Amino acid sequence: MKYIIAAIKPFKLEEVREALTAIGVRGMMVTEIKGFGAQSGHTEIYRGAEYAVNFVPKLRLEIGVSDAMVDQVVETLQKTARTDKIGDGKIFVLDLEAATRVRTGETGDDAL
Amino acid sequence: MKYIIAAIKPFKLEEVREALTAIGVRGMMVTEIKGFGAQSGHTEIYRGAEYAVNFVPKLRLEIGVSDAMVDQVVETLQKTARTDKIGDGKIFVLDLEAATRVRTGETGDDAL
Amino acid sequence: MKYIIAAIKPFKLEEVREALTAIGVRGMMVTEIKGFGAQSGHTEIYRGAEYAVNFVPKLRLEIGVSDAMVDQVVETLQKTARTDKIGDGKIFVLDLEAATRVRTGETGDDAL
Amino acid sequence: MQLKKILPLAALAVALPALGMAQEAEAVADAAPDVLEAVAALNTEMVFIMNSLLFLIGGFLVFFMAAGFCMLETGLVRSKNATMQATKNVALFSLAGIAYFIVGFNLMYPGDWVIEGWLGGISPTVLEPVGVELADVDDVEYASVGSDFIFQLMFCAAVASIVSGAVAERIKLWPFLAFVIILTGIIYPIQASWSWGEGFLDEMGFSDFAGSSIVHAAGGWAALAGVLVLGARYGKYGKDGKINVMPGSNLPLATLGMFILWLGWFGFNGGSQLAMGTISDVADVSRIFANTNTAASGGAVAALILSTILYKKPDLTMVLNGALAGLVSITAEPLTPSLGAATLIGAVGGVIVVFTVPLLDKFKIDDVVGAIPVHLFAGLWGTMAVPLTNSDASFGTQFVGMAIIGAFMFVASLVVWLILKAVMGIRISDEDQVTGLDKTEMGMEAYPEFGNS
Amino acid sequence: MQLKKILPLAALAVALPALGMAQEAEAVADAAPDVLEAVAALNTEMVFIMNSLLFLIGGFLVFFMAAGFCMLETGLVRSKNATMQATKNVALFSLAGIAYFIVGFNLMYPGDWVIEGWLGGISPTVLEPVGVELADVDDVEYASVGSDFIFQLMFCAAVASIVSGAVAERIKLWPFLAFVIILTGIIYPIQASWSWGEGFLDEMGFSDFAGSSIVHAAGGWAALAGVLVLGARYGKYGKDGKINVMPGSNLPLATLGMFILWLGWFGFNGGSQLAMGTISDVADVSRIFANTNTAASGGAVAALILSTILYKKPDLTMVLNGALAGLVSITAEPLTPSLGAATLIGAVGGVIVVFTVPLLDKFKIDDVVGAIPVHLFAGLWGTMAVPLTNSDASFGTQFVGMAIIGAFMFVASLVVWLILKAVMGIRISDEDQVTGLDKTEMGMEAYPEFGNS
Amino acid sequence: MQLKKILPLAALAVALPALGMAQEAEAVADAAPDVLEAVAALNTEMVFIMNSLLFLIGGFLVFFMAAGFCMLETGLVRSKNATMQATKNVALFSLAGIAYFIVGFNLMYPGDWVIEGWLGGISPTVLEPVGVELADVDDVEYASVGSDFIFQLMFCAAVASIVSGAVAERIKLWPFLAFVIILTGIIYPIQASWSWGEGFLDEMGFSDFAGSSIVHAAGGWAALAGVLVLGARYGKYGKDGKINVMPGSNLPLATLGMFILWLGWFGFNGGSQLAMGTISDVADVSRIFANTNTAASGGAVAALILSTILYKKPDLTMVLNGALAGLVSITAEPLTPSLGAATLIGAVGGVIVVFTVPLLDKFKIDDVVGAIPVHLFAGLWGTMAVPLTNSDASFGTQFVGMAIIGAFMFVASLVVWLILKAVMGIRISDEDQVTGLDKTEMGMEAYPEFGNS
Ligand SMILES: Nc1ncnc2c1ncn2[C@@H]1O[C@H](COP(=O)(O)OP(=O)(O)O)[C@@H](O)[C@H]1O
Ligand SMILES: Nc1ncnc2c1ncn2[C@@H]1O[C@H](COP(=O)(O)OP(=O)(O)O)[C@@H](O)[C@H]1O
Ligand SMILES: Nc1ncnc2c1ncn2[C@@H]1O[C@H](COP(=O)(O)OP(=O)(O)O)[C@@H](O)[C@H]1O
Repeated sequence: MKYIIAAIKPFKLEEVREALTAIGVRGMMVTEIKGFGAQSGHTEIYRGAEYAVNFVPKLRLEIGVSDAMVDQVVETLQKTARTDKIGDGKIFVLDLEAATRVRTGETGDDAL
Repeated sequence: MKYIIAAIKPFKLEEVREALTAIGVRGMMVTEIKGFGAQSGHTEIYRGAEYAVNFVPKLRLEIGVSDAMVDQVVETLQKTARTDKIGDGKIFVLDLEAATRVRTGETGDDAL
Repeated sequence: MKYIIAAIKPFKLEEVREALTAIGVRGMMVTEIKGFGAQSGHTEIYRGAEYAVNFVPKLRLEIGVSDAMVDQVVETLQKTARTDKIGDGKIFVLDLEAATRVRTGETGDDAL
Repeated sequence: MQLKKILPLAALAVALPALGMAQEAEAVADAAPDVLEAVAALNTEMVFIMNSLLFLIGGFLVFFMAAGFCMLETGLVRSKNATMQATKNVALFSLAGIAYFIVGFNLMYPGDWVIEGWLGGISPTVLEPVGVELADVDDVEYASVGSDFIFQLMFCAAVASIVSGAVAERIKLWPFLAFVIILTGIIYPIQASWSWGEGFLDEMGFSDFAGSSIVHAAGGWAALAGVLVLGARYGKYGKDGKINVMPGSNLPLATLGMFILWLGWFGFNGGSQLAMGTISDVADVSRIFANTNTAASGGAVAALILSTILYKKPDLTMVLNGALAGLVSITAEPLTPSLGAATLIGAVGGVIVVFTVPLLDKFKIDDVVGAIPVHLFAGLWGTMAVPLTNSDASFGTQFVGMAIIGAFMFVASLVVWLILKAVMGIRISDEDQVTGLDKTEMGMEAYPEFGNS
Repeated sequence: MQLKKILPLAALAVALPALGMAQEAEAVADAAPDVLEAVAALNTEMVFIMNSLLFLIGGFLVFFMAAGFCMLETGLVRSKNATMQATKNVALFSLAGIAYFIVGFNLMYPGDWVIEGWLGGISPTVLEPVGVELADVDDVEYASVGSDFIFQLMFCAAVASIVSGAVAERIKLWPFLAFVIILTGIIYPIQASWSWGEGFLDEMGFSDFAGSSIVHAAGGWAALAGVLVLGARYGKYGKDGKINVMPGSNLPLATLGMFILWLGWFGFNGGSQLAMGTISDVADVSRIFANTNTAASGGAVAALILSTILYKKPDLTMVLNGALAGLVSITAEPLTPSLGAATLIGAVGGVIVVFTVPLLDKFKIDDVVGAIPVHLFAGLWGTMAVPLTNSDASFGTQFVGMAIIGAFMFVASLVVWLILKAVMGIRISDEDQVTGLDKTEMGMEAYPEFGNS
Repeated sequence: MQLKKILPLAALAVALPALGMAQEAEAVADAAPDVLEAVAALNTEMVFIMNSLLFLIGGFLVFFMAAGFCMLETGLVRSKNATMQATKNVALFSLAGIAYFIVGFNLMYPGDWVIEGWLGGISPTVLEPVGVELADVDDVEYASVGSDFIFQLMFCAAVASIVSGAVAERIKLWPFLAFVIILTGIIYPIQASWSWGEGFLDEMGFSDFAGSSIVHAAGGWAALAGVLVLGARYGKYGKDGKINVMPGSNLPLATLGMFILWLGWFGFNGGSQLAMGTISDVADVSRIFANTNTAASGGAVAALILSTILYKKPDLTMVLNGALAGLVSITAEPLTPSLGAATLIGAVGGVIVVFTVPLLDKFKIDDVVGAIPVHLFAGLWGTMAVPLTNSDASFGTQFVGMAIIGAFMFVASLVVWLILKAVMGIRISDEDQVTGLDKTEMGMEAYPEFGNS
């Protein structure tokens, strides 16, 4: 099993979720994060003093997937999250050793 | 060492924390997340237009544990977070290569 | 490639970000979390009832790095985030199997 | 209207100097009766206008207390119940407004009693006709019916607002609103008629200037009955006597609510002088303003100091409650105390709050916003404090009045709550309480973008 | 001033009893003309003072509606546009204040018409001199110019506030403010002069007591024109008729805004009696207070019940809009209805809102806060409801007046919006809308620490 | 009271026409002295009532400014200090209320001076007795003591509110409150007695209608002294002149605060006419309302335009400060300017704010909410602007008065701050500032559920 972590642009969430659901992903976690990267933030002015906001709001998705699905999930993520503008995000794949469903105690692919 | 990531129902946090403390877990990180899964969200109505909120509020726990403790932690998590209702959450175990305590520079199990 | 997850004190963010940028880190994700650890929280009083807030606000950084850079990043993190007071945080290193840049589809070190 | 009557006289007056002495005397003699009448009428008119104006100003000030209650309560509930709390507050005020004109007002101020001194008349409120003249006015020495109605209505609505805070975060909307209709249409007006409608408590000499008992304790009793029937919020009290703290989600909003209530109280107490058309009345209203303000100060400062002594750290919510308790305490007699006495009366209110808020928790009586300490306990204190500065009141009579009002309000409310519980069910399920009423009952979040617990 | 004139008389009066009967009669004869004059003057003075006071009280109450609109709108936009919405509201009120004194007020209340009954005078407002005496007052039977000005100004600003809510979250700041200047300086004053400045609509018998059409529908028409020219917010309407809901970020704040507006409406309608110096006037103001309040109640309750029936769950934003629609509905005639009739008139307003808010969405007319249902639709209803309780009004005339006002306001606004669109561009780019106006246009976040979407 | 005196006359008047001419004349002669007295008394009464009413209305409006300051400041601090800021604002207002009646009021309006023209009397405030009659009233040509007291108290509390914003986010609660007690009980009343208590500045011809210097600059000087003794917030100024921006956490709340202050200012300036019982007085109050409003508009618009020009984007906090600076600027003379002049005077205030806010940062003077630019700098400007429209004032005298007030307020405040610093310590540790005062000092979070930085 693999554990996929991805940063995407917030307004893409619904589209990505639908695409992933379509290919069989049945769960994920979404976190509001601040992203730092090549995409520059914006400048704010407060009472005459300018300052740079270096962080850009992003959403972070985490998805535990079976080995069989990894490639498809990464591909789907990349395609739907893409806008071709800087700051579209990243997809990271980590190895996932074990997964458990709290409600039933099921483990492995059954837990996903 | 292992890195445990778990999604649980928010109101279970205190119970889980106490149970984990009891078995010797000395630290963790908690993040507010939106969970997507089999548990359906709810419908909201705003000015005459209904819309589905697909995400359910969850908490995500992250715990770095020594190899010796992994099983006990997963078990404790599963037992205390369980309500037997859909949406109880997931527990993921990843391999953790290194850990460092910022304050002292200690590494490995000592850092946890 | 490695995936570094670190908990730090919130007011250290700017310093850490600058130090990491200086050694060549080009991106990261920042999440507001609640930390539980040796550093005790504080006591709040609400309408005559005291209660312990066991969690301390922390920031969680996630950085995908090339193998070459891991040690330097961990070291820099540890040095700049350090205040020598309890609660300075932890640095965890996980193995990172794959990385993709959403915008371009680049993978591996090029994606970071 | 009056102007037209007098203008010819003025014209005459201007013409007079041209005439000789004799004619002048004659003209004056002709005019004199009219002059006398005009002066008297002008005075009557002035008094009527000023009294009505007092009610109108008092009315809009006390109206604004509805917003104060709403902000206080919405700030003190958890964010997952904030939309519901706001909805309840808007709805209760609106329903009170309708119930009070359909039955409440004439029940409270009966022309003809159904049972003399005990049960008023049952008929909807009819205002004076458009463009009413002096001769057709209901009570020319008092004020216009409309102004009186609007002022009294706001008091009635306040009673319901008190209840909504105590039962927050676990009561169902519709049973709550059903209770509000009965409370504001029937229970409160009947009770209030006994004192302010010149019923038997008034006869007896019970003295409650602006309603420490009649309004505040009354609302507190209704709230207490509700809280007892309803039970505590899910998870509030742990097994071994542990109190699970559920902090208010927006304390700046609660603070605003307190300030708005304080503002409204100038109308609440000041308007209860019921007259502003003479020097003594306006001076009395002024005294009341000053005493009301200083009692609130006393309550806030006492709560600030005491909460710091007891808990090491000052507690803003106690300070807010303390100021309100100071206001409730002075409400039964805001006129006779000196500034110093008023400050102390208010301070005792603040002390009461700091001690009774945790006390209620000991008895597992879950009052979300402190409505019972503030309105009931400080209201009782205020009622009993009247004889301290007003020699026309006696402790015995105050106690009897307070007890009768309390017994009636509590029992009547209890009966209604129990019926509603039996008929409709009044409590939100534990699971829905955990999720939050905004999601389960309303499908609408108060702050959809902030946090997500 | 008056005091000095009368005091010698009082001294005389005190001295008189000492004199014999004959001299007394003589002295009285001497004094009599002065007495007559004094009584008349005192009455005139009282009326003038009370009328002016009504305008001053009404003025500050209606002023506060600017805060109410601001809170309502800021609470109903998404947090990423909240700073911008607050900025627009402060700026529009400030600019209205200036535009109205430079041209608006004299356009609206012309001494000399440029085109009799149609186009007023063009000159800045000049107040009465400092310390003006009875003899030099502009209109001694009315009120001071300053009090009248301040009261009327607040109505003018309200028209602009109505517009700002409808076009929120995608209009550029400066073109919006340019529109506000033209609206408050020229368009509204010209239109309002037709009825309230004794122009041709007044002549015709059109009856709109406090402005259901003249103020509220007028603002609604200007808003509708703006929304049509501007288009919907980016992403609001999906391809297949799907409506993307964009929930307001802070409903407690929106609720506060509604309460503040309700409070201000006592001044809005009550002050529009334009007089409080006689028994009949103050009684009428009292009627208006009572009717205004109950109409709001009716609107809120109707919206609460209807939204629950239609959507299974009550909708707070509909209840807020419902109360406001009740207020708008009664504004054309808050005096003549009975309390029952006023409640029903308001309730119809609430019903209108619940049905027309989703209707606008069907036509892809994106009105962020419901300004068009509340102010335009309920305003039209209120205007047509006048003859139901006021026999001096006729359906025909009401309809004609309403149509003329509507046509003028809509067309004039449309032209200005189109010119602004052509000249400066009025719409924020889609990308900047996604990011949020606070970041792109202001560089300043409303709640920088909460959430971060 | 008056009514009873006149009613027999009216009865007589009604009876008279039945009698013959001769008897009539005789009856009139009998009645005449009473009539004269009655008219005079009625007039006296009317003036007294209207003046007192002005103070009562002004009093509750200015009271509400306490809420305005609280919301403005709570919105402009970071959320980790918001509970503390709200607590300070409630506590300071409450303590001011007590300190002012115990010593302040009689220090400020001395019957007997301790040092003629310089130091007033020391005794607690005593209100007129309950039900006071014309003959026993303190000053029958003025207003009731209670109404005067409540009005003046609110000004005193405003001075303390000004300070609390400037020293926010790093001052300890109790030393701050100790300062407030001394400021409102002693320092401000002594200073204000020099002008408004008919002391030496009044003698000299210094003219400050509603307190640009006496209230606003005074508060600003006290704040400046505090800020200098206290130092900047931890981390505000970086090593190489870098300014670390610490954005306010809730700008909609701050905007509400500004609107409430603007509302209150109608009472602040309007009430300072001190009389409303004659045509000229009410017309003057009306002028003041109009000028006050337009000056605020001028300040807001100027700040909007200027901040956009200087920083490319409009700055809401500058617009809020600009409106307030406009209000402060017109406060020294809200009566004599024309609407145009008032707008310009206010606009200069707005310009001052936009330039001086960053200037203070250059000098590392850390004023969290802009209290010093708004109240001190615009207050000085307002004081010096008086002679521009009021020929009774001279630049020389204005300057001298302004300087004396400034020197006294600054030095006296500085001494008190230094003593408090030495005795109790006034500054929160850097570490606790980082954590936030709400956690460390209060143990209570303002928004416990939103965000968690
Ligand atoms: N090395 C990294 N580790 C973790 N997250 C990263 C890394 N680099 C970028 N990100 C995340 O991806 C987002 C987009 O990256 P950015 O460099 O701005 O644009 P792009 O991916 O289009 O080149 C960032 O905001 C950040 O959240
Ligand atoms: N594949 C997954 N990857 C990551 N998180 C998941 C995954 N599936 C579920 N989750 C998380 O677990 C939560 C509970 O899952 P859900 O399917 O709703 O219920 P259950 O675990 O009881 O079957 C979800 O809200 C989500 O946060
Ligand atoms: N075992 C752990 N797993 C994950 N995060 C941890 C763990 N232990 C500590 N942390 C994180 O590190 C932070 C600091 O740890 P703490 O024990 O308080 O202090 P220190 O690291 O100085 O000993 C915690 O607040 C928490 O966020």
